[in-house]
Amino acid sequence: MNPIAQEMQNIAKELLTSGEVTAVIGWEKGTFWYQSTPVMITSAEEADKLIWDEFCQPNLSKYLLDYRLNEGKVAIFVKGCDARAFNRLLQDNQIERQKAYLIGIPCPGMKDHKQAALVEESAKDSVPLAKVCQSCRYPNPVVYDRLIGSEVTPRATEPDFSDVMALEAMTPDERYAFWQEQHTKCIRCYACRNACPACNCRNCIFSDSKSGWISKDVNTSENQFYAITRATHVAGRCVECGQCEMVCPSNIPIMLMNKKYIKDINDLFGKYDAGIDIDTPTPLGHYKLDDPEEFM
Amino acid sequence: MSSVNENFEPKILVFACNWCTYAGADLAGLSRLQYPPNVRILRVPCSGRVNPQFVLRAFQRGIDGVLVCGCHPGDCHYTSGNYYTRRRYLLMKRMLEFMGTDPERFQTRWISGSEGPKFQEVITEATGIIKAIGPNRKMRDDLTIQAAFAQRDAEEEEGEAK
Amino acid sequence: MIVIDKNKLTDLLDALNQSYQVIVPAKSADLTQFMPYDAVKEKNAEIILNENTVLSPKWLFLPQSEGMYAFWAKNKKLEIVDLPSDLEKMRIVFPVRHCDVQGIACLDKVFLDERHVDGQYLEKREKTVVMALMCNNPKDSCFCASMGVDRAHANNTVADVQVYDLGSEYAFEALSDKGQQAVEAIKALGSEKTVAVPEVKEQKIKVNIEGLPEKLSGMFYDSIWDSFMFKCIGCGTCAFICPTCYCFDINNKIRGEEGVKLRTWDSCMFDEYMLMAGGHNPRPGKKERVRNRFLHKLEYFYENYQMMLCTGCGRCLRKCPMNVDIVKFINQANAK
Amino acid sequence: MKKVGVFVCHCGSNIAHSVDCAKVAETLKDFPNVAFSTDYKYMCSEPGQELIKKAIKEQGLDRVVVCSCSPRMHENTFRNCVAQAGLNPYMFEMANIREQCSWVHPDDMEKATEKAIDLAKMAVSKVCYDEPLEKSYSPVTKRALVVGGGIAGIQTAIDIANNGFVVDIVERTPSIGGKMSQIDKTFPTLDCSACILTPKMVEASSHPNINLITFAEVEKVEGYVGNFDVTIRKKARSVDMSKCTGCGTCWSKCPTKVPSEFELGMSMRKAIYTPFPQAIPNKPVIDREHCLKFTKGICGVCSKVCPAGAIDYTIEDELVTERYGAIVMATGYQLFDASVYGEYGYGRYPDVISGLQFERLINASGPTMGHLLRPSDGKEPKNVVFIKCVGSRDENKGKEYCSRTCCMYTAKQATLVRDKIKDSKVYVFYMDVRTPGKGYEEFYNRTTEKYEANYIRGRVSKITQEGDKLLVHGEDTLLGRPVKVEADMVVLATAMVSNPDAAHLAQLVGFSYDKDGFYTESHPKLAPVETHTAGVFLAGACQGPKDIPDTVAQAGAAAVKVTALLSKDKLETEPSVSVVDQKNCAGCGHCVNICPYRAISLETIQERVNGKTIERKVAHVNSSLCRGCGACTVTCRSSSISLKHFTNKQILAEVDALCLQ
Repeated sequence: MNPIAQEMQNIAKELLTSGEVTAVIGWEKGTFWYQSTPVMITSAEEADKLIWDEFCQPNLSKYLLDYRLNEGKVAIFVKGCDARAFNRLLQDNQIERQKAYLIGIPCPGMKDHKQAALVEESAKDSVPLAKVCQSCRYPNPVVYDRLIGSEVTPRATEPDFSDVMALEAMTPDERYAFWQEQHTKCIRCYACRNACPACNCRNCIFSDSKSGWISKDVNTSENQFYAITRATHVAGRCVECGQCEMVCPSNIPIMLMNKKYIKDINDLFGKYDAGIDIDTPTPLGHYKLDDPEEFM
Repeated sequence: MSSVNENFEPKILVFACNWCTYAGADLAGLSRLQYPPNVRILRVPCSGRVNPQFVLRAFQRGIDGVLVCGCHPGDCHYTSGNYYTRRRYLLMKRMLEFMGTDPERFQTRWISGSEGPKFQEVITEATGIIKAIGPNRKMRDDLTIQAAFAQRDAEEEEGEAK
Repeated sequence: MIVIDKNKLTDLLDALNQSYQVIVPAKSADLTQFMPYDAVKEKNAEIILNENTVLSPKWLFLPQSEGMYAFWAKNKKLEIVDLPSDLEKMRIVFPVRHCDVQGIACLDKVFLDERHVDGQYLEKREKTVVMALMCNNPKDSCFCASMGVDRAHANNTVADVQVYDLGSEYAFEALSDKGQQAVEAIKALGSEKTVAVPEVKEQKIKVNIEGLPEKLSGMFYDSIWDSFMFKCIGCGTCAFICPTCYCFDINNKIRGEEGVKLRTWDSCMFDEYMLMAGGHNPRPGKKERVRNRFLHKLEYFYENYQMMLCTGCGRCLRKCPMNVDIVKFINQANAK
Repeated sequence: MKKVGVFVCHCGSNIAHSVDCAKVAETLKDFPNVAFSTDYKYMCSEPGQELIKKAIKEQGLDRVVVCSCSPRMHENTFRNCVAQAGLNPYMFEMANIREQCSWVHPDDMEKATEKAIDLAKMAVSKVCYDEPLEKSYSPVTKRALVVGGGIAGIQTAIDIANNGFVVDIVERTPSIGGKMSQIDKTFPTLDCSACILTPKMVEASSHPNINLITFAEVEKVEGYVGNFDVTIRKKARSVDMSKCTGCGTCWSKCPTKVPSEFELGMSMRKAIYTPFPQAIPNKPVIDREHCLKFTKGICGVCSKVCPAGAIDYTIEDELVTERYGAIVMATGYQLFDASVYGEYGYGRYPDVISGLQFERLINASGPTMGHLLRPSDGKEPKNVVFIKCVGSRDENKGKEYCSRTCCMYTAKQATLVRDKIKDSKVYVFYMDVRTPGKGYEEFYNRTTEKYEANYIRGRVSKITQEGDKLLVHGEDTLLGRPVKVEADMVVLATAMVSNPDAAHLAQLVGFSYDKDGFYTESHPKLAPVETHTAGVFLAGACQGPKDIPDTVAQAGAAAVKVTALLSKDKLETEPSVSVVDQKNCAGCGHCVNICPYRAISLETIQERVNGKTIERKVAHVNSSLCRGCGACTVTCRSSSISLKHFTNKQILAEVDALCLQ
């Protein structure tokens, strides 16, 4: 067993035995070799379920929403992006800091499980990192109570917007055709929304057809309305964990829209990384008198 | 431009804040400043009330162009509404273009209550441009049931004929 | 049986496309699904024959959004008109694996129930020729055999043509009149031969469903649900990619004075699925929803129709974002 | 089914000349929910209104659309009209087919009519979602709080008090009076500052409606317009105010000397002190930082000598909470720290002083008894150099803005020097001379002509010390050559800046401030003394640099606004306000931050979940504060906040209606 998994199990045992926490949320091995999946354990005996490998991409922080009413503390393991997601939820008043025990794990980057699913386990080494991980700037947890292992050097110092820029370089009609094809694939399963730590409304406007914003008709236009609106709701709040894209059964490049907003926010209002400092207001939650002026 | 577009009369939606742009449009009227009859003004208390989702909806329903108009920065009746408008629509404009809509079809403009001529100018210009690029076919969510009624009518006619 | 060389696949599809609208599994924009052969050609998409598509062929008979009728309130008088059929030609879908054939059989139970036959569904079924492919190359997520699917012979209440994969050739055997006509259309491309049913590779996943419905009927309040619900994030992926999930919702699409009554897929995993008008939700949490889905698949449907509402296609094993695993569930339930 | 009545106005020929009003009315008849539709020559006229009322009654209409002029013109007219017919006045919408249709499209009847029909359809679609709205009311506490006891605060308080309302002045220092009490003479009249201020101070202290709370600070503000609950920290004076007679025995006997803040460190005060002789209240406080009783536990002389037994070392800070209907911020300003300009040597050369220090040096009750003497050697200066814009109009080292008063006080100080020291010479280095006030330009002219002050246009690059002289190096930009002036004293016209804790106080009370820490008025032209927090007003230099006349004028204006507010028994609130669907609200709080009026707060509600009662936070809109801008509705991702009368559904219905083919 790898030493990190060993230490995860030890800490889980320790926390559960001492009663400091009532549950520990981590990852266990899934059905196939390329799947590692969230698990919650409530007793020290179950600690050996916990694993750490290159497919632990599921972001655990959002599971805390299910345990808001929990009496005691819940421990969760956080990679860089889980920690940013945790901050996202804190800044959105959805969880209380003192009710969570965060065990940080510096993350070497997770492999692209969709690519992995296409090959045999023997070819594991050839599987590339997930796209968001390739340009990850915050592999080390930005908030934790305890850290396992030592910090890693971020793979990138600047965000990678090359894919956004490639699309920007197209003509409007080409871009339109690109997104039409993508959004025609959408089956509106809302996995992207449900996996996203920034999507933490009690009732999503897309769940309530009476809200009047959207019908349940699944067509490219409505799918696009959903996609743009979700990206807009997440604008300035996206912690770049890439869960949306990873869970999409239709392989829609959802992060492309989120990254477009991040890029524009950086260009227009100054560099901002969501989920790092919860006391800084979000870009769409405040304004500056000298913001760029294009509307005269 | 092609002859098709010469006969094309676009529909343009203008979200106008009650205190500045709506007053500016009223002033244009009082001053009898003429502009193309293609715009429809939708009055909102403040440009900060204009949810970007309204803009998307208008495009879905087949509008040819949308303008979001409010007070100049610093003049907002509610102090800060238009500063939020500015942030929201700087981003929204870019996102709409990223999705492939024609940049000409969406604009945000500041028009004050004293800028009747500016209102006239903005509307005239926007209408001209949109007229030139033709009807908007993008993002539309049309209801296509005309066929159902056409078929029904045909059958009825056939029945009557018999 | 008519045996046709696999090299002639394009000829075969083109031949069928003369008189049918051909639907094939293909990969377009990084998604595998059943799509019209015309679109495949137009998009230069890759036809996918050796694996299950991400999206099942369910939509051919139960589209995700389907108009039921149109209405018109012009001049304050309401008129209702049927929508014209969008199937101009007969369709042929090739190839459909036995798990998905079984999925259609499940849908038939619901929509062609003798107590109520769904006209729109029936029309689509009648206008579609299903060419079932016996797949001898299962993936590691396949477990149809365990779910009672005959790997050698497709469910003949659904399949119109049985296709065998002979390695370098396909063998076609008509199972119905519709099927016979289709086979006629491609006869010229191959030759008549007697063919033995090929050997099939065993599936890695095996589960035992013997007595499962009965066992589950006593497990409504079991603690298994407490642990099993944890992972679920309440999305609709499982239901929407599933070849058998058939729940739909009815709603309106209105433009001024005219509109369409629509039925659209729904998922019992959505939190608003059971929401009552007064705000009460009988299945308020993940636990109740996960329980309902599994019990529907493995108990309730069986009680009503004597067949499982899971065909072992393995889609949810691969695509559930958080890997809520029905096989693992069955094994755990059996072990209780 | 709604029953909408549509009334299309011809406005004589104003509308009818290019809109086919009958056609509009006829077309709308077939539109969903329209039960009645007609056109008439003058809808706003008496018979026009009667037509509407009659139709409401006879047709049983439950909502009304009038297609006529701008709602900015006649919305209230028609609201009253439908109300008279028994409908709620908010079950009404207007389609503007005059200003925004017939008047701007006079030559194309077909298109103008088409547009009018669209506008009417939009209005009908919106009116169908209108709901009856009621104005609500909140009570008004008839008491005002003035924060700051300078001339701005004093004047505001006196004006409010004279109008019959009780006012509390909270002043941070032991005495009211503020900066004006430190100033010697006022421009342009050169009357003695103390002579005009002291009577005001006395009036404030003796006014039956004014309570002075000195040596106190605002600690917390809750509530809203009409009902602010303000917690005030009364700092421990160590002197029992009820016993003290202000006889002065204590401070004459106190052994500890401390540099006087009032004299800007140019003389000493005692550890028990009043800031200046005319202080009000004229009762001392103990400076606990320096008093030996508190620092070393010895002495206690003041207690021993006090004939009234008023000294009480055990007094502690006291928190009192009082309810006010309105708050006036009159917290004044500070002076820019001129030592930022190292080249001027302020703080290094004793004879380089600030303008306010100059005021004390020339003041008869100041450290030199009004004889202008150099701090370094006590000699009378003959050559005095003034440098203007020290910290003002300098983006790099100081502030971008103009401090407005410096041109005039420098001119005043120049004349004072020339007046007191007949053989003196004064030089003024300046960038511009700005004299926009009554009598200001004339005063400046006298300074240069009669008093022969030498104005040199240019910046001073550095000041060096040569023996007991200061050498001022500058440039005369008009002549385009460097100049050197030998000076005995240099006076820096330092900028007016905001108080260091101005931002903190603004956040505490809840209104906004600009990048320089000055308080932001609600509207720069039309609401200069209001903040956008209802019930909070501004007076004086806390809003921006200003001189005494402007400050007093603004104080009077603020007082009028307060009086107008307090004279109401209850406040009518805007019915088109935001409302939270608390069941749906996740309590993320994004709306709280975005609301310009602090109308939204998070409150804890109880909810039943799975048989258990739980508490959670949700947004709540205080309808007394909300002004209906709707910014919150857009920031709310789940659409849990809705703006009444402009709901999402209403706007969507309008969009949909207009897009119909």
